[in-house]
Amino acid sequence: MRSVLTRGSVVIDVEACKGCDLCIDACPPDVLVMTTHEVNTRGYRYPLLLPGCTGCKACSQICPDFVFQVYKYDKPIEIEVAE
Amino acid sequence: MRSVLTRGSVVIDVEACKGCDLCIDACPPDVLVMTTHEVNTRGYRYPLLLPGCTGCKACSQICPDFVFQVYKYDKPIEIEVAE
Amino acid sequence: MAERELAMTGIGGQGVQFAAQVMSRGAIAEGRQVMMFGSYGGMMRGGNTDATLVVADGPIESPPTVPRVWAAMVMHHEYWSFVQQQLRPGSVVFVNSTIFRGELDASYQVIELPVTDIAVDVGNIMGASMVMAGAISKATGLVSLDSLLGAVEASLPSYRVKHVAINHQALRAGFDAIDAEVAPAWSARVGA
Amino acid sequence: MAERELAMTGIGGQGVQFAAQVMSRGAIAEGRQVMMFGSYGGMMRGGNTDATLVVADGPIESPPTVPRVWAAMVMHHEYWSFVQQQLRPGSVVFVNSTIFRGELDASYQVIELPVTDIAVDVGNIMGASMVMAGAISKATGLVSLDSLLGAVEASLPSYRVKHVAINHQALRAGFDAIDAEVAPAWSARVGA
Amino acid sequence: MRKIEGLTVIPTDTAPEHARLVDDFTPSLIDVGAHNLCPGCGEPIAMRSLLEIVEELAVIDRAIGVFGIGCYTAFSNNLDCEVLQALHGRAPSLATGVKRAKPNTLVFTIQGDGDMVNEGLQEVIHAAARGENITCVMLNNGVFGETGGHITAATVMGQRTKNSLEGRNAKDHGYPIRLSNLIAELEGACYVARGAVNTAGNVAKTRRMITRAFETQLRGEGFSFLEILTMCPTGWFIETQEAPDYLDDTLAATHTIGVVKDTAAK
Amino acid sequence: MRKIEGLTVIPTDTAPEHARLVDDFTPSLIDVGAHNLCPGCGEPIAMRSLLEIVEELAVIDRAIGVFGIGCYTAFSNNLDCEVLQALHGRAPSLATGVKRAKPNTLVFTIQGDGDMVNEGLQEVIHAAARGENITCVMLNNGVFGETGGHITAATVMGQRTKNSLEGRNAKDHGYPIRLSNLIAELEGACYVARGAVNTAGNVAKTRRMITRAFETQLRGEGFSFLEILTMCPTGWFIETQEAPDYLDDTLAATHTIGVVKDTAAK
Amino acid sequence: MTAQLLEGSDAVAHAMVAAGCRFFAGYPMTPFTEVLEHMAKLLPPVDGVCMNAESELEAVGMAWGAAATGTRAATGSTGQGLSLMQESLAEITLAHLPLVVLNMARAQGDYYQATRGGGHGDYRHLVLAPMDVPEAVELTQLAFHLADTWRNPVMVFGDYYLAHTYQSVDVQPIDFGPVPVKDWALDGSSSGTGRAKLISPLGDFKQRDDVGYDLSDYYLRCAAKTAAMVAGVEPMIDIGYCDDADVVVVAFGTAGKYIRYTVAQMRADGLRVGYARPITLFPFPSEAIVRATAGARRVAVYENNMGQMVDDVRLAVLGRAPVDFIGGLSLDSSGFGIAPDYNVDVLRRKITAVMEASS
Amino acid sequence: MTAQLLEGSDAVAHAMVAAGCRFFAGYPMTPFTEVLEHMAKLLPPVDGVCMNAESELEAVGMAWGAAATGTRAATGSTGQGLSLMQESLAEITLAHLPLVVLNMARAQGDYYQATRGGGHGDYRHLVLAPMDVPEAVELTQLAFHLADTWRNPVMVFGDYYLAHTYQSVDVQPIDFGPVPVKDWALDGSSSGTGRAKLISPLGDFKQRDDVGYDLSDYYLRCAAKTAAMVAGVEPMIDIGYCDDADVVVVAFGTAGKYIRYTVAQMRADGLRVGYARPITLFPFPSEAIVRATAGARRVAVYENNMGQMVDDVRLAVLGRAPVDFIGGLSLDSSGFGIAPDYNVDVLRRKITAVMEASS
Ligand SMILES: Cc1ncc(C[n+]2csc(CCOP(=O)(O)OP(=O)(O)O)c2C)c(N)n1
Ligand SMILES: Cc1ncc(C[n+]2csc(CCOP(=O)(O)OP(=O)(O)O)c2C)c(N)n1
Ligand code: SF4
Ligand code: SF4
Ligand code: SF4
Ligand code: SF4
Ligand code: SF4
Ligand code: SF4
Ligand SMILES: [Mg+2]
Ligand SMILES: [Mg+2]
Repeated sequence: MRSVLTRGSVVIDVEACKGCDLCIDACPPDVLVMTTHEVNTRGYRYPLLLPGCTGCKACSQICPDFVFQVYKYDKPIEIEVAE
Repeated sequence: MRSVLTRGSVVIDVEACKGCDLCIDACPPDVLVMTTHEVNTRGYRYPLLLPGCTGCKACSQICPDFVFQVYKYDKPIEIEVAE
Repeated sequence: MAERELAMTGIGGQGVQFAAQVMSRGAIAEGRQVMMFGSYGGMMRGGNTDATLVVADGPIESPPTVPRVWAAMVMHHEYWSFVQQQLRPGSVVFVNSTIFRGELDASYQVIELPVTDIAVDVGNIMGASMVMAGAISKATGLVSLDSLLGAVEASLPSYRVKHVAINHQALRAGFDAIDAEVAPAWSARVGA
Repeated sequence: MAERELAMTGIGGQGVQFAAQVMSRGAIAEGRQVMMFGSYGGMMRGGNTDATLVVADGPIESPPTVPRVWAAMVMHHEYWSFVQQQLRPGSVVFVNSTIFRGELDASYQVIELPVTDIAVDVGNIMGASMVMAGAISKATGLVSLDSLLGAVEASLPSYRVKHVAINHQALRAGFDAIDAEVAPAWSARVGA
Repeated sequence: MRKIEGLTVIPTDTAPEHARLVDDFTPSLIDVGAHNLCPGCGEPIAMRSLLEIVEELAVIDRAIGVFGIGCYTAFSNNLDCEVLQALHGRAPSLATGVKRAKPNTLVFTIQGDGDMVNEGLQEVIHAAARGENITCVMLNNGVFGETGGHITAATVMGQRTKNSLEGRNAKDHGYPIRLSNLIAELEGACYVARGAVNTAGNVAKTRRMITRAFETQLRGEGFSFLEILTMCPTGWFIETQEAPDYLDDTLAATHTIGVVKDTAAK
Repeated sequence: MRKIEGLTVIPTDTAPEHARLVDDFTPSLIDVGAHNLCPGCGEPIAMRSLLEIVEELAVIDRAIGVFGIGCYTAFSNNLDCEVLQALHGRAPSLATGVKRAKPNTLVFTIQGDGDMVNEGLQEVIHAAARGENITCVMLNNGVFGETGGHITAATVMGQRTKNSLEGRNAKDHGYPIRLSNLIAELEGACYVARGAVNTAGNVAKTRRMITRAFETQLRGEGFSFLEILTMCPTGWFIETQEAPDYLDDTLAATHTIGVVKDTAAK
Repeated sequence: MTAQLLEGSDAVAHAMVAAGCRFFAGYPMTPFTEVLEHMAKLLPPVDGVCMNAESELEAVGMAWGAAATGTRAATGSTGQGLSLMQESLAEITLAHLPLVVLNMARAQGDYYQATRGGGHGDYRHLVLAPMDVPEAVELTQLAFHLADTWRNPVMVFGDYYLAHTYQSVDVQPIDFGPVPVKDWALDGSSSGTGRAKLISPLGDFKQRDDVGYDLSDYYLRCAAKTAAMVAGVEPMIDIGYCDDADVVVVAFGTAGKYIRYTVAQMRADGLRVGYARPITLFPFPSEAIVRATAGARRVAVYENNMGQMVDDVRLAVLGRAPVDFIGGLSLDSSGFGIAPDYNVDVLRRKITAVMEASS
Repeated sequence: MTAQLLEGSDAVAHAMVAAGCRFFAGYPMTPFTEVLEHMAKLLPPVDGVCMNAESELEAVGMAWGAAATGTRAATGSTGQGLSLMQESLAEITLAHLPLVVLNMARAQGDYYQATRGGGHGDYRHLVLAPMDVPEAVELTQLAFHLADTWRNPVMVFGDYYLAHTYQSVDVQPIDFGPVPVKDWALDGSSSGTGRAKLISPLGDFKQRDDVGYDLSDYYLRCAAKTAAMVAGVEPMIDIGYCDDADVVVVAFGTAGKYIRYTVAQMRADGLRVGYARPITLFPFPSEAIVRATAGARRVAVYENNMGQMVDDVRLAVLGRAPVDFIGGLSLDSSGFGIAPDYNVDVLRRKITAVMEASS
């Protein structure tokens, strides 16, 4: 187990996603990953959020389909992750 | 009496002239002068040739109305002018 | 409704268009309605310059160009054939005798005047048409002399206002050169 | 002159347009004349994709879209209502039973086949429409299997030629999945 | 916490507690977020930035957008900002009419490279030469995206398009026009810059350029011009993931990113 | 010898004896010398130079001139050179069609600043960007001469025209476009120069530029562009005698005379 | 009255300003040029804007933009210039914007273009054709009223004579009554309110879900709007001496003035001839033509072109009487070949020939 | 025969090349785009030139230039694009140049523009309207023949369906017989000979003295040339079942194909209805329409617009029978709202209504 400092989080509108991957590279701490099998009803893969989001808005700013809502925690939280 | 060396001459199509004066300034040896009273049938003043033409073609090259024909003497001639 | 058609012809430099404007404005000042269509061949000197002037007591029925005219003002013979076709027996024809060379049908009421000479005398070579306008005023009363005098300034481009005086002289000279109203414009019912 | 109209409907990704082209070229190879009009809603995945295919022994009289069809190929129910309106009693309806959910009028001659499953079996998910084309060949003889096989390559974009084999497999699989010519296209005189 | 595909995944279907919203799904000046532009298209990204800056500058009640014709036209009836839809290539003249008739407005055009460098090249150059106090924005993806990816006068050498599949070559298609650089030559042009939306960093940089361009107009200095390089995976015939790098390697190699001219800066 | 107005005047009504003709009235490629352009107009001077160079280069049997619409159009049905008359502003596209269909021809356009910088700005810029192997010639007098001397996009600041009688000012009319300099920015443009016909010296200099421009095309290098400043006393509302100096002081002060670009020279 | 001597183009410019026109954009072309020059002089003093556009395409675009702000705007040109504007003239109609377009034509060869629309699609413009300067002063002002009333472009179809003839006129603003408020006009103030305005030739509905413009729906509504306009606009015509006329001559614009004059002269000579002069070319005064020609043995159409309005006359008369085309292309060679060549004597001969055929 | 499956735009491109077209210039616009793409592929291999013009104005200009060299050239577009070309399309006609113009229209709203000419003046283009791909292959080749024969632009009027329908066709060059030698074509060789060639919309006479172009003379000669062309071109029409028909339905292009099909079905059901499908929209086959409708109680016109060709039908029938307009604007909302929406059942209902009115 290790704990990851997480300053922010996002809400992902999975159905709006068109699976373009732009958010993945855009995310500075690299906490967005695309699904590999799961697709939305239109058949697109979509991003998942891992611990460590900083609430930097890079994803929401670059997503062509307005899939993200970005939040900042009032104070950072620690999230436990299994190695 | 003084004599003026004259290397060339021009034929002036008086009726074609529109009296713009461009040839007057263009003539290097300054041997073209506009009439002061005489006008052609369309009412335009036109140029007269004085001794000393060099046959340089400046007038024919700048005349917008193609009024000049320029000649060069086989050998320069002297023309007597009264002071 | 009486309409008086005056055909004018001359060559560039005689001031025909200017005269047409002065007469038009003069007539308007007298409460009449006016139509004037001028045509001139390009910018070249000595080109043709014509004008058709129609003066009426009411709305103008005449189109810009008319087949027959009540009177004509002939400043030069060069391009006058078109005007000639518009003349009919009885038409009053004012001729610039200084310059005009040509046949004049006996059936016209011809009034000859050396307007170019007169203009030169009053020292205004360009004023030949003004002289003629004055003459027409006296001979027909189409437009009164006062109205013509009053119309000069408005017809000159701003940078030419200094020329008002000499044009007034020309008008007066023409007016004085005719002794009587020989062809009244507004008594009988002539023309269409 | 007999004309056989086949209405095709499905969603993006099922290869409906490709199948329409293969059947068209196959029919041409057999000396028949063909008209094919496809329509698809934009670039988005899962969008509708329809096609009208008309095969005839002579010049095509049918316009690009027809009111009644001899047969239909229904790969998906999402947008099939338009095709439904073109069916009439006796129409032969080929249905992709793996996916299709909907009402089928008893008056139709329905032929159900799990073409998507079959396509997956032959390892060619995109080949469902090819499977169906093979089935239609066997069941109606609209176009012979050989002609279909021969038409595959010309219907593939150059950079896809390597896919010829798997499409041939799909066609054969569909052909074999039907045991007899239950609705001959060219015997009786059906449809206008 | 739940595990998806073997990863510790944060639930992202509802808003987290003890947290404040810092960026919403759709910018408030866009009515409906859903649109039918392609996956990975750069144009919605540029639209978002532009409209957010209009809000930031607090000039929304004076803002009028004049749209050209291209894929971006999908947004012209989808904004909570007044829109005047122009014909293909004609936006700068319409914007001129609007601005001259209503000088207190903030007027900007949204055009593509096809719209501005092909069909309407003359319009934008004349507007710039006049020093028209408007902001013209070009979304440059080097292709006619809407018609299916055809070559434009901005397509760079070697770029593959539907009608230059072997890449643009000088003999058949000539050379690309670097419009920002051309506009910058004109006395009437006060602010000229070229940005891009292929990376988060470039988006941020581009937002600063947008701000400067609008400020130039608001100060009444004269013509401001903004070129934004956008991804068009469809028209480039590549995968959406490859688009950001492709933009750097091709478009941006000819249409260099950066401020080209800023008279106020001097 | 006779005396006229007190001067010794050489008779000029007939050819002198013992002399050879070195320059005829009308250049041989102009059918009729008489034309109805204004006194002191610079355009006939430019036409003469152009046509004489075509002859000098001995390419007359391949030459095709494509004319725009302006006062110079008076020459389009008056040449012993094949002419394709274009609409106002469209000459570069027609020239492109001619050249692409018949690559062995020498194709040049004759346009004015109104034709080229106003109505057809986009045509010439696109042709230049394509590196079209033609020569476009602009007779620049800074006005629409034919319509009576109205302002164009090339009219210089302060210049008086019929609709800028107080002189061009930035607020109402914006700034002039220096087309040669703009064209020179384009990769496809190989030779770009600006001459004038207001003095015998400038005419000579311009003739050398014309030669270079045509040579560029004949060598198949690409787009060549020639701007020639011409007098328009009528549109400038000045006397014909004042025109040459007025050209130096106004037009040439903004549209600088000289070779702007020559890729072959490098 | 304080009449003054004004050249037609000057009078039209004065009329536009009197009608409240505050934006004008144009590009010089004879005989339209003078209108542009006069507007450049008249607008600034009344805080109006006159743009010397760099081309006709840009002129119509600028006018389009100004019109979208609710400003009374106009543009125009001649022949070639108007042809260049066709795309914009077609689409600005779909954008439902009021715009006045001056066609200072040369002769009458652009009747089809004006009445059918030279652009693509089914749009229509209202077209007014004055016969002389005083009528132009009236119709030009009416044009702005109609444009605002129907949110549709209105064309004033003049010619070389209208532009260049001087006449004594007294230009006063005419009150044609109220027009709808321009609640659609753009000024930025509706931005950010949740109902920001949209002006577009592609549709007037804001997007719902991910469906964008719906052209199939919008074009139908545009067609309906056009139909309503055509039904709502009273066609105008000037008719004279038709009651007992054996022959009725139809002509418009300056040609109409010549025909009026000629017919009046023939009447004075006791000939049973009448004239009908359509003032609105679109909508075409078909019913009035039907009535005016009800008793005629023959109908003659004079226009200075190869026969265009004659279609509309035939569509009105529809075989009830023979319709002879007595017009033709006739240009004045002195007027640079662009002014129509009218001659009352020639017209009289043409009409007489028709009368002979009719008896 | 070696028939192949070709999309309409591809077939038209093949037909152009078969007809000897060696220069094409265009600018993308649906549904014209594909023609441009196909020409870009087909021309280089035959040493032809296909230009991706930067705009429609430049496209028509390039085609104009190529046509002037005697090369068989073509251009085209759709709706907006063709409107932009109107100035050039009008004037290239005065320049007497052969040019083929493809109007890959969306629906049928551009009938007026095509047949009256959307540009200024009295010019006319020949207009051919194929009903399907095979006919398009024929008419496209005929277009080049007619263009060269009459030195006049010829338009091929297609639509969305023509462009996008695949059909089995065998494109072979068709021999329409000889065309006049192009002794007017430019290549520079006449320069310096004392009689250098001139191609100009302003006139074809070289200057005499200091008189330049004489428009008043030239425009008259152009009008005469147009009249000769109209007299010389045989109007084409496809007529079916008209002899004993109570109702004759007139329609063109794809709509014509739908009407043919519908009428054939109604005939099969014993209904006395016929159809007339103009193939040349200009010159319009008026006499043939008169003959085809001689016995009809009513005539119906179907077009996918607000009523344009109906004018020409009424001008032909001229009141001898009522002419009902049964068309209207109807666009397919799936096809981006630009494809006409045709439905045989709907057409049948419309025709049936007319038949009821006729009895
Ligand atoms: C006059 C005209 N010609 C052609 C078209 C067809 N057309 C629509 S969008 C477009 C290209 C748009 O390219 P661009 O402006 O770069 O926008 P993008 O699609 O790349 O975002 C074209 C040619 C049109 N609408 N109008
Ligand atoms: C489409 C179009 N618009 C306007 C005109 C009217 N027009 C004729 S010449 C000209 C201006 C020509 O100016 P320029 O090219 O500079 O030639 P210049 O007369 O100065 O020699 C104009 C506007 C036209 N012929 N065509
Ligand atoms: S950027 Fe947006 S659309 Fe693209 S994958 Fe990420 S969430 Fe989906
Ligand atoms: S807000 Fe920043 S850190 Fe968080 S997911 Fe988005 S890009 Fe990554
Ligand atoms: S330049 Fe020519 S036109 Fe001018 S004055 Fe001299 S001769 Fe006469
Ligand atoms: S040739 Fe030279 S020197 Fe002789 S007149 Fe002409 S300009 Fe003067
Ligand atoms: S085609 Fe290109 S520009 Fe258009 S939506 Fe798709 S990706 Fe965006
Ligand atoms: S107006 Fe100017 S350009 Fe035209 S002819 Fe006169 S001087 Fe020459
Ligand atoms: Mg683009
Ligand atoms: Mg000029």
